Amino acid sequence: MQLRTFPGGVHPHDEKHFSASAPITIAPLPAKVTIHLSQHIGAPSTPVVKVGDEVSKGQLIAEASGFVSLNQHASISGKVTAIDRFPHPCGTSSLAIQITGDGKDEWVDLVDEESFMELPVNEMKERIAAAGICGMGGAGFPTHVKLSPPADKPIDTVILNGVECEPFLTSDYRLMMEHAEDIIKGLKLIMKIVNAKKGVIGIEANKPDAIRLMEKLLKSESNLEVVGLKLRYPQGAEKQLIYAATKRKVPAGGLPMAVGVVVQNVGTAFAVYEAIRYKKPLIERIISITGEGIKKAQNLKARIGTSFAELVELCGGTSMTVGKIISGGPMMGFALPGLEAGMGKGSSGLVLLGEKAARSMEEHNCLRCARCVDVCPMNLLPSTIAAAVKYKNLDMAVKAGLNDCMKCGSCAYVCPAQIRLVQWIDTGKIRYAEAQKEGK
Amino acid sequence: MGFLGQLFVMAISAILVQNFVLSRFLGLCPYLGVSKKLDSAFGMGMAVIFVMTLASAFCYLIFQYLLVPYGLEYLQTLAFILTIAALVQFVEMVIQKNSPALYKSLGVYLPLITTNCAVLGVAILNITPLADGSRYNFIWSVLNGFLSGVGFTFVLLAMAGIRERLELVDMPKSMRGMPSGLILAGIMALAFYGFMGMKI
Amino acid sequence: MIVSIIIPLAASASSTILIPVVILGVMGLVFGLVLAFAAKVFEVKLDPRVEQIIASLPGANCGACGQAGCAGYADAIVNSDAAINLCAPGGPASVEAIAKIMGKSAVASEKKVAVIHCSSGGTNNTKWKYAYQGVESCKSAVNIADGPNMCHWGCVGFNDCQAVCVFDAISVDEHGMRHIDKEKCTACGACVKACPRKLILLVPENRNVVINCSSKAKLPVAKQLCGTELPCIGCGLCGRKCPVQAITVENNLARIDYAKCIDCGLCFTVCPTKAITDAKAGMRKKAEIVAENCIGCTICAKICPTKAINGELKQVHTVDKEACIGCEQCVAKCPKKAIKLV
Amino acid sequence: MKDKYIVSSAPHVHDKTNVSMVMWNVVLALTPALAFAVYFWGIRSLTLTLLGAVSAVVTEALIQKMRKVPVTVNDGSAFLTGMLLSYNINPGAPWWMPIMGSVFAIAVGKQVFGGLGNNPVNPALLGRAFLLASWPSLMTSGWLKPKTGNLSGLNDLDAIASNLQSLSPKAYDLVTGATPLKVVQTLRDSSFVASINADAGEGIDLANRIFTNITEMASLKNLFWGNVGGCIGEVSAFALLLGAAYLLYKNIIEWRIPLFYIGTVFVLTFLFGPIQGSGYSMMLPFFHIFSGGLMLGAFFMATDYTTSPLTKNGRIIYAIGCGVLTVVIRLVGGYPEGVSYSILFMNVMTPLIDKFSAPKAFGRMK
Amino acid sequence: MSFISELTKGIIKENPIFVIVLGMCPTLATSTSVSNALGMGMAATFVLVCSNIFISLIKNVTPDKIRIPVYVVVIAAFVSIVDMSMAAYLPALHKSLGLFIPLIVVNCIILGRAEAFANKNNVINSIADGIGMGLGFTLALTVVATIREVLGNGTWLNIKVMPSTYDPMLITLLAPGAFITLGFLMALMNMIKEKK
Repeated sequence: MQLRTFPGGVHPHDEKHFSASAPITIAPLPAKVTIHLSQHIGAPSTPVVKVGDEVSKGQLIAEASGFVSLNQHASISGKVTAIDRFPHPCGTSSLAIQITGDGKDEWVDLVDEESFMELPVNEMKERIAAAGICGMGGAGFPTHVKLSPPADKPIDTVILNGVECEPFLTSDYRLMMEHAEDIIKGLKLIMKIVNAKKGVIGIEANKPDAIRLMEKLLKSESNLEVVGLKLRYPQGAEKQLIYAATKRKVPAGGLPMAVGVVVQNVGTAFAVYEAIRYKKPLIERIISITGEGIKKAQNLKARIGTSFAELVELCGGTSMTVGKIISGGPMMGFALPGLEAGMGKGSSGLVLLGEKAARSMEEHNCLRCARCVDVCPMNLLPSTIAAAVKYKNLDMAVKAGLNDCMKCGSCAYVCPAQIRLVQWIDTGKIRYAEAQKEGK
Repeated sequence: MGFLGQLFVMAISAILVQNFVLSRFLGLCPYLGVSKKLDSAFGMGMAVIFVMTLASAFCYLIFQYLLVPYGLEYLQTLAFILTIAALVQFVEMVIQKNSPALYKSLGVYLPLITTNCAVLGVAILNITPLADGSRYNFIWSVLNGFLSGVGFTFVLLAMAGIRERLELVDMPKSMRGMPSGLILAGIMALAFYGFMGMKI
Repeated sequence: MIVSIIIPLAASASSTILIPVVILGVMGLVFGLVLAFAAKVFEVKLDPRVEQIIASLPGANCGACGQAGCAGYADAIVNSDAAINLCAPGGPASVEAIAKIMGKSAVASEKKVAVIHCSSGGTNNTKWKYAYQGVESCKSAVNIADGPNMCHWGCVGFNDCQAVCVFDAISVDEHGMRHIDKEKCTACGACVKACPRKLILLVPENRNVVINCSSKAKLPVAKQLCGTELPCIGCGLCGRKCPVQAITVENNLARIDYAKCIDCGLCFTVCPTKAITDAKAGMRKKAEIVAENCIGCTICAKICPTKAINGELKQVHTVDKEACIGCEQCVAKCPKKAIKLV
Repeated sequence: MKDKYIVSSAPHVHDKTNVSMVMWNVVLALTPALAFAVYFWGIRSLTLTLLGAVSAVVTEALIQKMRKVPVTVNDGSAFLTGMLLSYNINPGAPWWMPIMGSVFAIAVGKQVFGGLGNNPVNPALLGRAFLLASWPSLMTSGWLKPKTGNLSGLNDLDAIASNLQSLSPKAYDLVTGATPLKVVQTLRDSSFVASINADAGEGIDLANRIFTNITEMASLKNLFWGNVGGCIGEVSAFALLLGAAYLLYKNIIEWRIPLFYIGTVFVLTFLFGPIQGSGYSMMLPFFHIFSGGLMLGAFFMATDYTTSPLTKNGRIIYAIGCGVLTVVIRLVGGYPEGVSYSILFMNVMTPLIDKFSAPKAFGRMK
Repeated sequence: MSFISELTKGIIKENPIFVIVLGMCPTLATSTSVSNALGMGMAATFVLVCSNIFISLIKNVTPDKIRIPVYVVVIAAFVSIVDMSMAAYLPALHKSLGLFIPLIVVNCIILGRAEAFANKNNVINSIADGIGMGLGFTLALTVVATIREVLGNGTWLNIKVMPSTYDPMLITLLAPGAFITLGFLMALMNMIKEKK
């Protein structure tokens, strides 16, 4: 098979061996969950329960506060014990609803529609919106929004993102191995919703069995295709994946729909399938608990809001002195100050690094070696942006591509001077936003 | 050697070998002053080319048809500076009125040029006898003025490029500004030494 | 044309002095006329301040300021906020002149100084949440997991404020704490903008009472978070005690309205967490009425925030030393200078 | 803070390369050339190289101490600069030459601008240009003869020389006392050709004979192995290619600059290299790419990270510029060799090249 | 300000080259030897003093609009005098200074002093200012020239000062050496200023 890819990018050690062979295990019921009102891009949800209310599993506890927003559901049945600031899986703290479980685990209502494929498109969209599904690869864009492109932007291709280019993470891989058929059904549903002719599943070459499995299942489908992709980070980034799979270039600042493409994570496709067929809200997901610091790396199917500490215990606890806890993958994930936070809808993994691996070196002077320029998948000048931000020259930073950066971290990964390019660029983006606000 | 050949030699000489700034030490004030940003360096450079060409033409005419006939060569300095000052001011006013955009990018540099010794320098050099005792004629004077201006602009741009880059590094405090500018000029002069002794 | 005028002249006066004088004179005349004519035809209106600044600059057009000549520099000062001290040939004299010209448009106001409203942020008085590794700038650090210190309203301690201060007014001591030199501070507001936690506020100079905290946390949490354990807990005691209602509590945080504040320091005495500091604490004097000067106008009695002055109209007043807080309001208001401080 | 977890911005994993690894690898890649130099000229070349490298390190350490900034001589960049500078010095030069050059290179070329990564031009080349401008005669004469060969690398020198001694002492001095590039430069000079003999035709004929001889296969072999006169580190094209291959394999240098640089020189010398009376020869470009400092310059100096353009297109422009200037200086300039000056000149142009070859962001239209 | 302080300020405190940073071109071009530097310094001083006197005399009768052209003409006149008298009495020096004698006209120091000082002060103070600035210029020029001549030629005012084994560092006599020498001197000035 011919492997495709995109220009730029890096090749970190994939480190998937920790958890790749661990089958999905269903985590036991947590005693307590904290469900954040902001697990997605867009306006935070508005709570519809009060402290003291009894809730059932799957019950709506916070509703979308606009079009680009999300419903949140109780992931266990029990009692609402607090609505307050709790640690968020991205390291900050924000408003969340805490539910203390009663152990009953009662569903609020669930159906099984055999003829789910024949439902009207609007009904499908409504079910997705009602289920509170957002992109499960990490960014967390509400799925019902993504699946409602304006009429003047026809979609011809749906790409399922099974790339999982982040090192360590294996949750999508396990999902593909164990629920391949459901994912394909999800893909077909998405294609129906956006009226696309073609469906593509992109998988990186380090998951050959997943590629084989998908190919076997799609043999009879003429409009569905598996695309094998070369091992390269950040292949899973939307624009890079689209380029690798279709050779189309999404204009800078534009959305995939500009080139007639919708990209969805395989996990999202699975959730879409469950939501449309069973009306099942998004209350659980697969998360990889992995890294050298964990005793027994696993892929857990856990309820949204389960605290990381509990998940780590389920995996036998830590095996060494942990230096760094990363929510998400090590390239773009967030380092956490502790394990108190509860997992969110976008939590694809938790990586525990040992002390030695966690320590990073001092920043040195920029050598201008241009490695960052060579690897930048967006074709920018990361070293120039970072230096311009450092010396408060915002104009120059913007000219060098400040606003086109997607913070994939490839530049900082290769920098021999250990310059924290991503953080500088991030700072620059904040400064830029401030300057824009001031200018207005 | 034909006209084009001679022109080429003159261009190479004015830009690389006998650069106004790096080997003749002319026009250093704007070279060190207006080389902090590439944009303004470009505007300055264009203005210098423009004025040097015009000044070469006017000063040559004044010298040839006003001073020489009366044997007043000794008045050259006075006559030239008067001509240049008036010329620059006139051009500035015209541009300011007629093309505000051009004025913003080019015209604002004009007053700075009056006191740029490169302009007076080229005017005087144009009427100074060459090694073989002859003098440039009108056409060659104008071309010399133009090419010398190009040479000035060329190193000014290179300098501005480097200094813009140096804005983004931690230079020792005592080196910032003029000292590093001078040392950079020295380094550039050294880099231009490769063209010494070129035989074309 | 010029030549045709000169030739007959030259022929008639064969003097060696006359010819050069005439030539130069004619040249000057012609150039002058052309320029005078051009100045009329091509006249462009400028911002009067630009012209004033041009006039006050040396006009050497040396370019040392980095601008294109003196006119360019004047334009840059007026229109693009260039610093006013870049003219080397002009020296201090031109700086003063420019400051005067540019100052005309600024509204004269009470001098303010920057004050950091946090008691924490040093190397040994901050509680850390995690071991931060990264860019040593407050602006960068606060974006990662809410900042490295426990209190996410408090000072991060990477001295962004010091870095932006062009007047060297902010210094850092050996414990990593920042101090603002009131003499050097010009209230330019650069540090106010630089602080990502918005801890720095401009306060009128010579005020001694400051609420040294910006935490919006509630009572037990606030103390746990604060590195110095001197947080404002929003109890409101200071607000109730304030004789002029200058303190308001909002989101568990008290703030002084310096337009109302009389700098009496009463709030400092009641603050249970010592979040309010008073540089003049214990140094305030009490008012005393000089009997021979007092005309009994009752102005002081009316102005006294604590009603410490008593006295009938046209009678000599007395001060209740117990009640006097030394705010000096009466001293300023007394028409006869009959009140002194002891 | 021992009990706290480390928190930093993403990414949380890092490639293993770092600055000092890069620098010491380049030093390693340069050692074969030194081994050849020691073989041809004896231990003297090693001593000079070490003098240069050590004085560079000492200068850097002293200046950093004075500036009260961390001393970073361990990263190997100063050592590398000193080493490269010494490589550009005649093995017969006095002992203080590499020291003076290194001190100037580090102090003026690097530390003035704040150290590693800030220098606008390659400090080693600046040091060399400084030495050449300060002591031109010491830098361009007194070449040492390689142990097994002669200065000009002529294969059958004895045969040609015996003939020449009587015919033209000037030409004899040339082929026995000059480096290959100097020989070629002199042969290009019409006044020299005329001076060989009153009969111009004979002079041209003679010049041609020497010219073809010096560019023929057997002489090229001398050039390739380094069996000719020249600077310490530049003579053996073979040893330098060995080191370059290592750097390319290690991904420390990128192929664009050396390829386009050498390629440009190859093409241009093929087109414009022949002297009056000699025809085009496929050997001539090889002569030019193996002689002088081209290999050293193209692989080790033009590729210097700090002073070469950031973008791939920029690097190509830069390399072609280096090539063109090298050929121009070699063919019509005042110096026999133009590698160091052309790289210096293009270093100066680098910011401009960067400015005008800035990449277009992925998906951005212009 | 008194006459004395006007006289001395130009030498160190407001040194035209090291502090105000004006007149770079002649500084670099004519500092190849101490004798050249002294010659240039004297010539510039003369022009500076004369133009200062003249301008402070006519300051009240010159209309503001044309004051710069007037000053330029005044300065040019004095420069021409220097140029011609130097050609007559010191032909060797005149030859080695060459173009830079007429270029005194556009030396920013002179016009700058005319504008910044003579235009606003009386004749006596203007003379003091002119002498002071001129001496400061000469002094700075001599310092640069001393370094360059000693290192580049082994001599000072044509007297041999370096041991005969000294191999002169030719670069200091050339353009790059001029730039770098002055650059380092300026950095030194900055360092001293910082220390204060």
